[in-house]
Formats: sequence, C-alpha cells, structure tokens
Amino acid sequence: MTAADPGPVAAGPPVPGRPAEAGPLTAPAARRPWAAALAGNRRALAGLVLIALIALFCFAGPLLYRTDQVTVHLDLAQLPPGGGHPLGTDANGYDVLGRLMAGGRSSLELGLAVAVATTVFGTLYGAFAGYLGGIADALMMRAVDTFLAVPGLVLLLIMVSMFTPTLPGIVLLLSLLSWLSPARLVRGEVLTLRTREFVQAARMMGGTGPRVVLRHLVPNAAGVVIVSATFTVADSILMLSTLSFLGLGLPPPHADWGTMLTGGLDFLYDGSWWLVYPPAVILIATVVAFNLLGDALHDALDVRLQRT
Amino acid sequence: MPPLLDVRNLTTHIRTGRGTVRAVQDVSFTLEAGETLGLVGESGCGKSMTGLSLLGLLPPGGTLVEGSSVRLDGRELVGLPDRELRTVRGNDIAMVFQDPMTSLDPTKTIGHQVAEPVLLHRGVSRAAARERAVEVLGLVGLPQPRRRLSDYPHQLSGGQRQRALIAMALANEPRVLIADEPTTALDVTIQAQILALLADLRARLGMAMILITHDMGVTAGNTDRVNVMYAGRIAESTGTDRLFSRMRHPYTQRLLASVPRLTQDPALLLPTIPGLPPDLADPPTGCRFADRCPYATARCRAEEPQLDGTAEHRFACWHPVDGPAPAEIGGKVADAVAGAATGGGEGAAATTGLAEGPAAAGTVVRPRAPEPAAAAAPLLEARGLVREYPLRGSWLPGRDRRVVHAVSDVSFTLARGETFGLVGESGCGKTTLGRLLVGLDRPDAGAVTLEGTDIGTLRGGELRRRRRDLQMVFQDPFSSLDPRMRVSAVLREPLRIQGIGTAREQRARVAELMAEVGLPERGLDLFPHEFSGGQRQRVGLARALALTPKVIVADEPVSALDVSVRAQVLNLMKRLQAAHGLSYVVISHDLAVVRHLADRIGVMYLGRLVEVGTAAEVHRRPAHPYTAGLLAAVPVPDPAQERAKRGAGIGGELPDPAAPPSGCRFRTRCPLAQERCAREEPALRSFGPGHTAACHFPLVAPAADSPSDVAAGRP
Amino acid sequence: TGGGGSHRSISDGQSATASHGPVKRGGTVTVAEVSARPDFVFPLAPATNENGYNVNLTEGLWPFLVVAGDGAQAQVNKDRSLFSSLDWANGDKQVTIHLKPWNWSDGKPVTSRDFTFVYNLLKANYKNWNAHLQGLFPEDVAKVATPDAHTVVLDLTRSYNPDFYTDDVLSTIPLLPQHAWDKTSASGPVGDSDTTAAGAKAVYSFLQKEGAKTGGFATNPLWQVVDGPWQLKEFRSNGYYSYVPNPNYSGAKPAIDKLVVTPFTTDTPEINALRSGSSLDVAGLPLNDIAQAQALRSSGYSIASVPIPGVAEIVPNLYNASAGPLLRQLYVRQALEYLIDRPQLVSKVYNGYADPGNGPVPVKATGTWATPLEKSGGPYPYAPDKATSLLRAHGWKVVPSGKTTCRSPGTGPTQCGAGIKAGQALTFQLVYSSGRATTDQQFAAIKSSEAQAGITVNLKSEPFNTLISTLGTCTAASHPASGCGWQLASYGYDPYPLYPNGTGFFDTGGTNNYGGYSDPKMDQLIKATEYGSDKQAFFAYEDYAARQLPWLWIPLRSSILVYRSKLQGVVPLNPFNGGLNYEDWSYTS
Amino acid sequence: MTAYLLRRTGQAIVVVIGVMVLTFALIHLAPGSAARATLGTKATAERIAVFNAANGLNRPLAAQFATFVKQAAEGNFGTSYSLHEPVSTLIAQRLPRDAVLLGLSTLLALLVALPMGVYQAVRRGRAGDHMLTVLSFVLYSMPDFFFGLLLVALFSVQLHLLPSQAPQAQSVGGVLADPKALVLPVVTLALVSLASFSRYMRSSAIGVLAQDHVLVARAKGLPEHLVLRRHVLRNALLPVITVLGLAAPAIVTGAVIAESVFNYPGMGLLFYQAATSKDYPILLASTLVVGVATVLGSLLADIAYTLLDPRIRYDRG
Ligand SMILES: Nc1ncnc2c1ncn2[C@@H]1O[C@H](COP(=O)(O)OP(=O)(O)OP(=O)(O)O)[C@@H](O)[C@H]1O
Ligand SMILES: Nc1ncnc2c1ncn2[C@@H]1O[C@H](COP(=O)(O)OP(=O)(O)OP(=O)(O)O)[C@@H](O)[C@H]1O
Ligand SMILES: [Mg+2]
Ligand SMILES: [Mg+2]
Ligand code: NI
Repeated sequence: MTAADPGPVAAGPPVPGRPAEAGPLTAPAARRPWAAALAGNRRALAGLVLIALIALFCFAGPLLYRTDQVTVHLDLAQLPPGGGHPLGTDANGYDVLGRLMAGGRSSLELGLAVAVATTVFGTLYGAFAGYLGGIADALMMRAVDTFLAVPGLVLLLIMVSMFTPTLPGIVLLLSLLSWLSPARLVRGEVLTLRTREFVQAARMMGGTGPRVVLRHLVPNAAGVVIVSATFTVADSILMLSTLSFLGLGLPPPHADWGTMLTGGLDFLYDGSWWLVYPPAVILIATVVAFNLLGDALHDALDVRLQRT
Repeated sequence: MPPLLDVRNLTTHIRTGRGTVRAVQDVSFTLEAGETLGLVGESGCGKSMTGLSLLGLLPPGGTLVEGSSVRLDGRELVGLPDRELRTVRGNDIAMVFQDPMTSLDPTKTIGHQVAEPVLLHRGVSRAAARERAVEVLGLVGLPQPRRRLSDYPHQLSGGQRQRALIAMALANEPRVLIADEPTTALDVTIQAQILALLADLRARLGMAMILITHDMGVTAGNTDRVNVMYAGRIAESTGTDRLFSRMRHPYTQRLLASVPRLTQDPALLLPTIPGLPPDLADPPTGCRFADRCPYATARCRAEEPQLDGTAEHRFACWHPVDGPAPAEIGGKVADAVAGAATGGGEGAAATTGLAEGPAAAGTVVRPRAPEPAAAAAPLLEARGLVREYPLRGSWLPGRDRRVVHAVSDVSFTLARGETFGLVGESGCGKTTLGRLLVGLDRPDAGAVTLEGTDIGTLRGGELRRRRRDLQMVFQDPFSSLDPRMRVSAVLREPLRIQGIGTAREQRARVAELMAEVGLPERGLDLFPHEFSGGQRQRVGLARALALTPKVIVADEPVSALDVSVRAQVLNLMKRLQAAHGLSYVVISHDLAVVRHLADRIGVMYLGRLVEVGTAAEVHRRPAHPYTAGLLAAVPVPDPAQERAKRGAGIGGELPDPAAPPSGCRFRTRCPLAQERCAREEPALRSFGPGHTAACHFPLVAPAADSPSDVAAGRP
Repeated sequence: TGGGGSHRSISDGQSATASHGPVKRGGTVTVAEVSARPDFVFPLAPATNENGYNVNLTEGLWPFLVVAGDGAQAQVNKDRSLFSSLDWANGDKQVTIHLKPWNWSDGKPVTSRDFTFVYNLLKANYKNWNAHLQGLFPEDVAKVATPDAHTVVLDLTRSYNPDFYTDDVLSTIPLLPQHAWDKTSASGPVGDSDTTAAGAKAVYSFLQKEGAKTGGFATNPLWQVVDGPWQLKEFRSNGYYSYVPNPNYSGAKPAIDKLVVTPFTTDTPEINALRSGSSLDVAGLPLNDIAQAQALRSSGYSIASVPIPGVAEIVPNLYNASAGPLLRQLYVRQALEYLIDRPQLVSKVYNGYADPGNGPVPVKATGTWATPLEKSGGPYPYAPDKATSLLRAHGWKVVPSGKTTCRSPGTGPTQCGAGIKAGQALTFQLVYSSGRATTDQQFAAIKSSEAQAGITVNLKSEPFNTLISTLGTCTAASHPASGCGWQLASYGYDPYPLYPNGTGFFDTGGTNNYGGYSDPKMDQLIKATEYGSDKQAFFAYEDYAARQLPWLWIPLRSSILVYRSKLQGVVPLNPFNGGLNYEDWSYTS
Repeated sequence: MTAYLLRRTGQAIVVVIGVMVLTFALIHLAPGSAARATLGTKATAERIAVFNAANGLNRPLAAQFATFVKQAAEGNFGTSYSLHEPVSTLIAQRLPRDAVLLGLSTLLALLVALPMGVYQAVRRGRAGDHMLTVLSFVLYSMPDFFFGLLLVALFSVQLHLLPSQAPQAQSVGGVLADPKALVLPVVTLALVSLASFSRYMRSSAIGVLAQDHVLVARAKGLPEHLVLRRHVLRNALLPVITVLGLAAPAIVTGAVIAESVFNYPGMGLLFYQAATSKDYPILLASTLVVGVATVLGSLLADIAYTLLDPRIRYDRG
C-alpha cells in the first residue's frame, strides 16, 4: 500500500525503474499501471476473485445444474433443502439454487448494461461539457443538476408507469438515473485535463475539438470512468432490489436476486431461511465485490494520476 | 566535547509494495554549532530522507536500521520513545520544507501555525506565544508581522510563505535547522533573498544548519562543508572550497561540469552524466555510480568503495579524479551534429566510455547568419502584443473591470536560425507571450506575423496548415505527453492531423524522429510514463519537429529536469537547431540556461520587455537595473564568487500584475528609482547595435541614435 | 318480510368460535389498519371525496338503516339496524319503514324527518354521491311520506325484489341528524333548507366542505351528533383515530372503554409489530404470512379467517385493438379459463383460505346464492386438454409451451373468428395490482399453466392506483380510446353487497364494466334479478354469467384476522365489514 | 466571495425552474389519468369530466404549468386529489418529522464516519483498515429494507428490546420524546449512509495526510492526535461537506424504505403514494420541495465550504 502513498517521492521527477537515459530502455513489467497496481492489491484481488466466482456460478452453473425456471410447480412449492433441491424451492416451486443462477444472470447483466450505457453516455456528455466550457458547459451542467435534484424515486416511479418493466426497460430507467455521476466526474476531470499541456500540444498541431475530446480527454478520464462504472454495477443491482421491494420490479417468472430477496422476506419469521439468506448473501457479496474492486481501482488510479 | 550533531551509520529502509527501498545507507557526518552543512545530489538520492531520519519522521513502512545513531549533544535520539523525540522536534531540531505552497495548513492562520510550536514546547500562555510569533515573523523579514498573524497562507506570496515557514522553524531557536530545498520552488530573486536571510539568521542565532539542495550554485555560496550524496550514500564529503576546486569523486566532478554557467562558451556542449541513479529498491553491487562512471572498472562493479580519506576530505571511490574536468569535455555542437548524422548520436556515444559524444575538439560552425541584416525580413515578428485577462467577478455591477496585465505592448523579431531567449521572474508573462507567438491564444491588441502573414487573421484550414511552421515544447514533460498514448501514436498524431503522408510514410518519419532525438526505436511501443523525464522531453522535442516547423517556442524546456539530464536536453536542442536551421524562442527564468542557448535575450518584467540585446551584450553590459539584478541573483557554482555577492540582487517581490505600478513598472524595486520613474513610462532606447532597454536611469550610457527606430523593436 | 331469514344463513367456512368467559367491562382495544386512512367524515361522501375507507370511520357513528351481517351470518343484523320492521306492499312497489324509537347522542329522538333529510339531500345531489347506483335510490322513489315520527312510506316507481332492495339499497343509507345538520354555514341557523332543491344543494355542499376538514373530525360540533354506538374521540391526519362509547346510544352499549385504530403503512411493519408483542389487539394478517399463525398463537393471539363477499376476476378488454378480437371469442375465454387451476391456487397459494371463484357468485361468503353448477366447480374446471381441443377445433395450431397460432382465419364455426389473422398468436398482456406476494404467485402460476396450450401471458404488476388510472372503460362505441391500451387486467376484487347480483358489472354500460361486455340476454337476466323475487331468475343469471365469461373467474382470498385470545365477540366474524364489529367486543377477565 | 455566491444562487434558481419543468413534463407524459386513479373503479365518464374540470386538467398543459408556477410562487400547492387536504398542510405535517429522522441519522452517521475515515486513513493498508473497509462495504451493500428488517427481527421480535415501529407521534416534540422507538430507524438509515461518508472521509484524509503541512506539523513536535485533530480533520472534512450537500434526493429515496419498514409516514411515503395514484398536486409540490432542498443543500454546502475554507473566504472581496 505504501507504494500508493504520495510521499516525498512526489517532490522530484519520479524515477521509474532505471532506464538509462538515452540508453537501453527497460520496459517496466506492466503496460497499464493500474493493472499492475491491482495485481498487488489484496482488496482488488478479493473483489475480482469474488466476481469471477459469482459470474461462473451464474453463467456456467446452469450448464451443470439444469432446472426449470419457467414453469410454476405449485405442488413443489416451498420445499425445504434436501432431495433434488439443495437449497429447497420457493413459493412458486422454482428450485432456489437454480433460481439464484438465473437471477444472478439478470442482476449481473443489468448491472453491466447499466454501467456500460451510463458510462458511454455520461462520459461523452461530461467530456464535451468540460471541453466546450462557457455557456454550453453551464447549460449542460444545469441540466445535470436538475436531474440530480429530482429524487431518483420520482423518476423511477414515473418511468415505471410509462414502460413495462422488462430488463431492457429497467436498464434504460436505471441508466437515466445513473449517467449523472459519470458525467459530473468526467467533466471535472476534463476541466483539469484541459489545462494539461498535451491538450495544448494537440491544438498546436491543429487538432479539432472532437479529436481532442475523443482522443485525449476521454481516454485520460478513463480512470475515473472505470471506477464510476464499477460502482454503478453495484448500485444498479442494489437499486433493482429496492424497485422489487416497492413492487416495481420485474414481473414473474423473471428472476433476479432483489425480487427473490423481497419475496423471501415474507418468510423471514417462518423458518424458510433458504428463501431469505441465500439471495441476501449472494446479492450482498456481489455488491461488496464490485465495491471492493472499484475502491481498489480508485486507489490504484490515484497513484497513477499522481505519478503522471 | 562531542560535536553538536553526530550522525553515525544512519541507514533507513522503507518497505514498499515493490520491495525494500534502501533510501539512506550508512551515512555518517558531524555538525558543529554555527556550521552549515550542504547535502547535494540528484533527485532521489536520499537527501530528504536523511533529513527526515534525523528527526525520526519516517514515511509509513520506514525504519531506522540497527546501528544507526543520531546524537544531539551526546544524547542518542535513535530509539527514543516518541514522546521524548517530540520534545526534540521543532525545539532542538527544526525543519524547513521545500514547497511553501503545500507546507502550510491552508485552513489555519499564519499566527496560529507559527505560535503552535512555541505553545507546544515552551509551555507559555497563548498571548506570549503570539508575541513570540510576531517577533520571529519580524525576524524573517515579513513586513507588518502583527497584521499577518490573522492571514491565511493563501494570502501570502510564495516568498512570504517560505519566510513564514522559516519563522515557524525558528520560533523555538532550534540548535539545528534542516532546510530541505528551501528555495527550489522560488524565483532566483527571491531565492537570493531567502538564502541571505538564512545565512544571516544562522550567524545571529548561532545555529547549525543542514542545507539540502540539488543546486551547486546554492551550495557554493551558502555552505561550509558539503556531503555529496549518491544513491543513498555519501559519495564525497569535504569543505565547500575544496569540493569545488579539488573534488575527488567523479560524480561530483560531472555534476559540477554539467551546470551551465553564465561565463561559459555557449558554443561548447555541456558535459553530461549518462543514465540515471539506480533504483534503491534494488541497488547494484559494488560502487553504485559505476554504471554511469567513465572511469569504472571491474573492481568498481564488484566491490563497494568505503568513505575514506582524511578527516577533511572523505570520498568513496576506487578511481578518484583530481579537480574539475576540462571545459571541452562536452565536445562541440558541430561535432554532435556530425555524430548524429553518422547514426549514433549522443545515445550511442554515451556507452562508449570516456565522454558523451566524440571527444575530438573542433570549432562550432553554426549554420545561420549570426548578424541578421536589417534588410532581411524577419521570420517571426511580434508587434505591440497586448494580452489581458479579466479578473474573476469583475463582471459584477459596482466593481471596476480589473484585468491582469499579462503582456503589455511587446514587440520583437526573430530571424531565421536564431534563438531568442526570454527571461524574467515568475508571473511576468513569459508563457502568455509564448502562447501568443504560436497562436494558442489571441492577443487583445497587436499582431504576430510569420513570414509576413498575420497569423491572427487566419482561420480554419489555412490556420491549420500554418501551424506546421510554429510548434511549441512545453515545460513539464510529465503533462505534455498524453499518458494514454504510446510514443508512436504521440509522434504520429501531428502527421495524422495534418494529413501528411501515408501510414507507411508516417511510420518511417516517426522512426526517423526517434533517431533524431537519440531515442531507440523500441521506445515507440512504450507509454510516456515508462520514460524518464529527460527522455520524455526528447519525445516532446521529436513531436515538435514532426511537422518540420520553422519556429519552435520552448517554454521552460529544462526547468523540470535534474542538472545532469538538463545538460543532455540543452545539448540536444542545440544540435537540432544546427541540423535543421530552426529558430527558437526559449523561455526560461534561468538566465544561465538562456545565456547558454540564446543569441539574443529579451528580459521581461511585469508584462513588458524591458531590455533586448545579444546574449553577450546583455550579460556583459546590462543596461536595465532589473537585468543586472537578475544576473546577480543567479547562483554560480563557485564559492568565492558566490560569497562575494551575498546580499546583492533585487529586493522585494513582483507587484500585483492587475495593478502594475505607474510609469516604470520596475520602479518599486529599483535601487535607482526616482520620482520621474513614477510619472513617465520609459521608452526603449538603443544601447548599441541590437541592444535596447527601457529605463530612465540606465546602468550604461545609451547610444545616440534615434529612439523611434528602436521603439518598433527592430534591432 | 324482514331482512333476516334462515335461508340466508351460510357457513362461513371457518370453525372459529367465540370463547365465552366472564365478561370484564372496560379496557382499550387497539386495531391495526394497513394503508386505510379515512379522510372524510360526512357519511354521504361524494365521489370526489371517497377513498374507500371512510365508511370504516363513519359506520360506527351513523349506522346504515339496514346493517348487513349478523355475526358470521350473511343476513341483516336486526339489533343494530335502525328499523324495527320493513313492510312491503302494493306488489313490492311500496315499502313502509318503521324506525326504532332511538335517540341521537344529544338526546333528541331519531325520527322520520331524519330520513327525509337524507332523501332530500340525495335527491338533489345523487349524481355526485359515491354510493349511488344507476336508476336506484333516490331516482326510483316516486313519493316519500312520513305518517308519523317513526314511520316512512316509500312509494317506488316499480316493483323490486325485496331482498335486493333491502340488502343492496337500504343498506347504503344512513340516517342523519336533521336537527343539527340542516344548515348552510357553520354559524347559520338550523332550518328546513333541505326541502328545496337549491337548499339541499347548499346544505350538501356545506356538509361536504366540513366533512373534508380532518382537523375538525373530533371537534366540530356537527360530527358530535351521532346515533351509533360510538363517538369519535381523536383523529390524526395520519389515519390514527379512537372511539369512546356513545353514552346515549339506544342499543346495546359497547363493553370496552375505548377503541383505537392505529395505521400502518404496509403489511411488513404490522407483522413486525404483532411479532414483537406490541400493544396491538386486533390486526389483519396477510395471507402469505399464514405461516406465522403458530408463533402468534403462542404469544396470546387467536386467528380467524373470514371469506370476503365479492368476486375476483381478470377483466378481458374486448375492445383492445390487438387482443380484442381474440377475447371477443367465447371459446378463447373458455380456453383461458380451462387453463386456470383454481383448486390448486386455493390450496397452494392461499392455503385453503380462498373462495375458488367458479363464477360470478362467491360460494363461501354468499353461499345461498350459489347455484349447484358453481358449487360443483363451475362450468370450466381445470382441463388443459379441453382448452387445447377447443382451440384446435377453432382452427388454431396449438404448440404446447410454444406459440399457438391461428391456422385458419375466418368466421366459420371451425375457424378462428372475426378480425383474427392467419398466424396471429395467442399473446396477451396481463396487468395486475402489485403489493401482495400471493397475487404474484397466483399470476405466475396462471402464466405458467396458460403456456400449456401455447398461450402467452405477459405479466406486468403496478400499484393499484396506477393500474386503475390506465384502465379506461372500453366499449364497441368508445374504442379505440386512449384508455383502451390494456388487454387483461386484474386489479383485485369487486365487493358485493348482501344481494350478489351483477348490476354494474356485466350489464351494458355498467359502471364497472370496463371490458365493454354487452349482451342483451345478460342485460335482461340482470334486470330480472333486480325486479322479481324469483330465486330461479337469480340462478338463471348466475349460470349464464358463469358460462359466458364476461370476466375470467379466479379465486378470491379470505381475510384473516388476528386478535387477542382474551378478546371475545370478535368471532364469529361478520364478512360484510371485515369482522370489525367493535361494539360486540369485550375482554374476558 | 459575494460574486461566487451570487453566481451559485443564480444557478440554483435555474435548477429549481428546471426541476419544475422536468417534473411537470414527466408527470403529464406518463400514461393513465389522474381522474381514474383518484375516483377509483367507479369512475364514470361523467365523474371524470367533473373531476378534470374541477382540477383544471382539461386545460392546455402550458396553461396548467403557468398556473402551477404562479401558485407555487405564492406558496399555494393546491389540494391533494386523494387526501383532500391542502398540500402545504400535508407537507408541513410530514416534512418536520422526516427532517428529525433524517437529521438524526445523518448526524449519527457523520459522528461515526468521520473518525472512522480518519482512523482508516492513518492505518491505511493495515488490518484495521481492511476490516472496516469490508464492514462498511457490507453495510453499504445491504439493501436498506433488508437491513432494517433484520434489525427489527433481532431487536424487536427476538429480543424484545426495542419497539419495531418508529415513534407514532405527530409532532416533532412527540417524536423526540420517544427515543427508544427512534433507535432502530435512525440506526438503519445511519448505518446505510455510514459507508459512503466514511469512504469519502478516508480518501480525503489520505489526501490530506500526504500533504507536506502534515509533515511540518509532525516536525514541530505535535503529538499525533493533535496533528490529526488540528491539521487533518478540518482539511479532510471539506470535500465531505459537498457530498453531504448533494445527499438530499438519495436520502429521500432511503426514507421511503425506512418509512415503510418502520411505519413512519413521512414525505417519502406521501410521495410514493402520490406517484402511484397520480396525485399531481402532491407530486409536483414534493418534487419541488426536494428539488429546492437539494439545491439549497448544495448551496449551503458551498457556503459552508466557503466559510470553512479560508482560501475561498478571503478570495478577492
Ligand atoms: N514514502 C516513500 N516510500 C518509498 N520510497 C520512498 C519514499 N520516500 C522516498 N522514497 C525513496 O527514497 C529514496 C530517497 O528519496 P529522497 O526523497 O530522500 O530523495 P531526495 O534526494 O530528497 O530527492 P529530491 O531531490 O527529489 O527531493 C528515493 O529512491 C525514493 O524513491
Ligand atoms: N488564463 C489566465 N487567466 C488569468 N490570468 C492569467 C492566465 N494566464 C496567466 N495569467 C496571469 O498572467 C500573468 C502572467 O502569467 P504567465 O504564465 O505568462 O507568467 P510566466 O512568466 O510564464 O510565469 P512562470 O514563470 O510562473 O511560468 C500572471 O500574473 C498570471 O497569473
Ligand atoms: Mg527531497
Ligand atoms: Mg510560465
Ligand atoms: Ni475520489
């Protein structure tokens, strides 16, 4: 961790490795410093491993453990764990273990889709606002402020009544709420990047605005963007569960962890622990994993930003 | 009686993610009361860490290794419990840090921060601590100290902050003051003031001082003895005079030689130290300097030399030298050009042994007309440039429209193949002028013409094409290269934007550029952060060259670089100019650098060009008192000369550029100023061929020719 | 004839019986109400002020002329009703109401003038009256006479089935204190303003205005004059209120000292409160928490269930642009119904606490009105193969678990039907109201079983209010209108009055007839149930409706009540007000 | 500073107008009719017409918006369709109760998060830091409703230590008079926001710790706890203030959950119910209130920042 501490090292020009001046260049091990920083970070590693395991469980699991997650079997409802159902069945007679996999798929897909959508849009929006500056920036940022000032729940409720809650619909919905933070972050980043000399250098060569934004500003804001995207995945999965709790989630037979948990909570007191704790644990573990990763990336990228 | 400070076998290790950094290794020295010890060396060689280790202020993961000993007046400090060590810190031993901008807590008043150590160590009342704060602030020469007590750091200028920091350190009259690069972040003029202040205080208070610096000039004038550090060890230790005249360690010798001097022949290349200091997480066996040492033998690589010699002069070297290197050691520009043409360049030469570049001597033949004829049209011309930045909030009703006068009515010309140097203190408008010249910014008045075309009138495609002729090299090699682009992409970008050549041609050109600046082609696949500072600056130069410009504006091209690397880049710039017939505008606050590169020099003060002349003229016969002051303030790596001029230089600080003084802008700091200077703005007058200055009371007699001719800025 | 009759007694399906210990007078009972916040106190609530829960508040203060439900019996409660007898004459065209000699809480007698006061107010304002039924009271009253202070004679415009009129009409009319309320401003004098139409309008609008001021519910002198067993003591805007016994009540006075109704935002905190052993004495239990019963019993509660009189349904929108043509085909509706395994839903989803929903009449709550057909499982018991063959017989290519498509379009008897194109799939969108786990389960099961015949049902759940905001009434004339985007909708259930005929539901233009169902024979059968007293007419209507499927019938949950075991009089439960006859409750010592 | 504040206020006004336009547009774009939602299953065409006329819903949208803005400017938000009370009364009843709950929980969260963040920054990379990091992520990652229910299940149902409901009193005084009942809701909300506050504090404190002036303070001989208190805490606090200022909408969303789990009808539920039943007056007024609260929040945060950070306070007038 100390490597990340901006200690007295920062005072002078940094000394990466020992490439002899104008002599042989020794390429440091990692091309992308954040990847290197991550590799040595236990928190990041824990997050990554956890995510990998969960993804494996959700995407590869169903290949090994086949269950019917479509047909309701009321006669098999709420069986306790055992027999053919390692984690029992739920109130619809769905196998809980299989449902955790299916639910995880949609939760993860949703999280990733939202992260990608918001990141792309938010980044471009923020980058152009920051680069253009002046009136355009002011207007664009006031629009962001406006969206920020309207509680997310308002937008959600109104949107839910406008769209049928399908997975793409919810992705769109959550994206509408989540693009604001990357937009703000990227703009902030661009405002500082804009004054960096390499941006001036690009203009010196005759580079146009879009070129500067797309070629220089956006890639350099990538750190911020990746971090925010990682957190967005976590937040979207959480938000979906809140939507389910409010009765605005995806309708059956669609499965996701939030809906499973909400449904399971009805059985909190009656001993059907398998309906409550497995979805809770995996949901929390996933969100924690993405947060750990994002947090570690954040640290790692701070190092990088400070070094270059 | 034991020495005041006795340091033995000080060894500091820092555990980090990539291994243990041996930041300080086996450092021993003593310090007597009233003495100043200099710690010099390149960046990262353990100077700061030595200072911090004395106070036990180690970074996370840092430990003092068994056997280290620091005795203050015979009392062992190593191993003292933290509570007792704290009574030493800030009381017996105090420290002043490099960066006055970040070393003060932005949310606490100056008074609070200066009084804090007094309260802490002296157990006095709050009021008494305040009084003491007023006293020391007065002592360090802060005007109106009582009023300053309730100021916050950001309300002070850099120099004032450094004074406040020093006051804080001196509040308890420590016996030892460790000053870690106390002037590196400051202008030469302020640097001279602060150094004078420290010397004065040391004499008055009888303190011992450890002065950490990388600047040989500063060392020369301000220390009694010097420890030269290299890679965490002391390489050489002796009295200051002896070090500069009779150094024994090749490192010291090279370090000194690579500093450009005002008096040096600009036609000569600067000697350099190839390579970089070793990685302290994995230091080489044997002599740590061996890799960069021209005299290194097998023994050096196998066996570590001990710090040995007489008590007066100790050094750690198997093949000691004797005294300074001959001046020609660096070779000459013309030869370097020839060397580059044969494909090796400096890079190849570096590994060959004795010196960088072919050692054979020769005369410089510069491929340019040294005396630009008045008839020949100038390549670049600035006419009456004005640039003013409105202050924030000045749009509010009921407030005056206040502007920062960054550049006021500046005119000059640049001939083909010529180098024009711009010097001046920080904030005097150098960068702004540079940006105006290359068209990154538009002037509020006046015009920049390139080969007769006013670039201010160009738009769109025309402007883009014209940009090829004007390129810029930036100060900070860390921020001027896009960290997300490989070097190949960085160098191709100008060609792509301008749509020059096919992909294959572009690649060929990029390879050619790399060779030109002495970087191996393999470097193309790397990212900027994988290069050292000097290498990056080379990439920056290569990028500027890509479009074969006619003019390159270089804004502080070497000020972020270590001395040894600085010399390499300066040499490269000279070589490129000779090879391509480039014209340079070199901006720097370091007169020595400008003197080394430039044919003509322009001195800026508060947005105005106060003196222009050939480099030699300006140096030899400065007409403007400001120029003379600047020259005096530049530290020279020569102890005798430095000591002689102590206290000379310019007093005071740069006035607020939003409200420049009336008349002559320099009058507030000018020793010769009279009442006329406040009333009347001095016009440029001629002081010989191509030498003009704007001063009512110049240091030399003006030439008799008509001032109107000069006013146009035409030499 | 009177209201009560043994032929109306039904078994409520529950075996809960009251414990009969020695009664201890006094004590406070706290009742939980989940998201049911009354906000209007004037009992003749206009439509714009009705939220469905106001009757909970006002019933105990101003009882209806005819009080429905006597213990567990689906019959008129004669002790609590305000009439002493109802006499029908003139071929069931005239009814004479004899009022009991009861008093208002201020000591003044309850008289026939109080009835005419109500009549006059409604006569002038019925269009805005929430409980109004098209063409019925007061529209159908030809003349009101008050021969004496305790007798009212109503001459009606036509003959009615007395059961229908008593149970469905007179049970919606309270008596109101003319001597206190007949004024047009707070400070104005009490007079006979209601006797002119304009005056009646003014009085009504004054009372409407006052009735909406929640701050004054417990303090406004108007509302202190009551003839019911309770008086409102306290009312908070969050829905908390408390009653104390009306000291001057003329009937049997309540045994408890105080009744507190405490509001809950959702089921969850209610369950938590019950489980944490708080001060709740009576609360509803969500069906999906039925498993909590044991734990609750062991902490001193008893549990009883009571069937809800009403019908649960999926309303098909016969005039939706895309699904309408499909749903207009009876055979499609039949196939859909055949594929709903109602008995399984009842036993698995509702743990047996539900009415099977075999037709328009619930067999449990209003069992005497259920025909043998309904009682035996209805015309369309669960039979996937029948659904499949029905579809095949009408030219569909049935793909179980896939997508069934129309193979032979056309209007012939073996073809798909008018407006259905070749290759069209049997795909429907079903919106239902969210918030109940059992409902989610039920529709997931229905979706899944419909798939057996290749029918795709896409589900969407929305909060009740959101759902009904999108449910426009669609008819052949009105479509395509903006509110006709829905295809199948299930917003909960429709409550029935004592006499469970189909007025307003299946008649052409009926208030609740969202799907645009219109069938002259159905209209005629419904009218017959209103006018004649012939039980056969009712049965004819019922079986016809069950077979015609104007709605798809689905099970209707029972409500389950948790109450402190030492509280007696809670059971047997009265299905008509959710079992909340507070005045019968008392603690055992 | 004045110039800065003037500009910020100008921006705030623009945003408030934006919020009005946005919510108005969204609300009216959503399908479904307010009349049907309000009148329930017995909405006849006739009654719908009456309702629309009475509430001006049959007028052009622009005219409706103009009326809304005009009335809002006068502090009149109309009468709720479904609750039949003036919206201002409803908000006046609920807002203070929410403010108590949210204020207490935010305060609690800060009281724990700030020292925790500094502690983690100081012990960065050590076991204590890692443990608290994981703990705060777990807290953060729990859906708040689940977390609240778990606490209730443990402390109310199992242990019978604390009431399962929040205080039911209507007045702020009444709410505060029942501290036992406040524990669970306040703790739930606080623990959920604890994580994000402490993360912010941690990274901001790490930034401050790396600054030279901290080293200077140590070199003065200041004991570590004073270094942290005097020279780290306040500097590190500044960025956290900005985060706090923007927290209003997130807190409202959190409130809905807490309100429904702990039976504490406040703005969140009022809003939720209004949204599901298309109660336009409440919807518009409450989004406006939250919008204004957010804007005010960030404005206040900026002002607080300005007051705490002398660099801005003394910036040119
Ligand atoms: N906190 C730290 N963690 C790890 N290594 C460090 C740390 N601080 C310094 N170092 C390493 O210790 C060595 C000595 O650093 P030091 O700061 O003393 O150099 P310096 O001579 O003061 O250089 P400069 O002129 O750049 O200030 C360097 O190699 C540096 O990389
Ligand atoms: N974009 C800008 N907006 C406002 N003021 C500016 C701007 N750029 C420069 N200035 C001001 O103009 C003056 C001249 O700045 P400039 O950067 O040109 O000085 P410089 O001589 O290059 O100084 P340095 O040696 O510190 O780089 C300074 O007072 C600076 O604060
Ligand atoms: Mg240093
Ligand atoms: Mg500059
Ligand atoms: Ni951050």
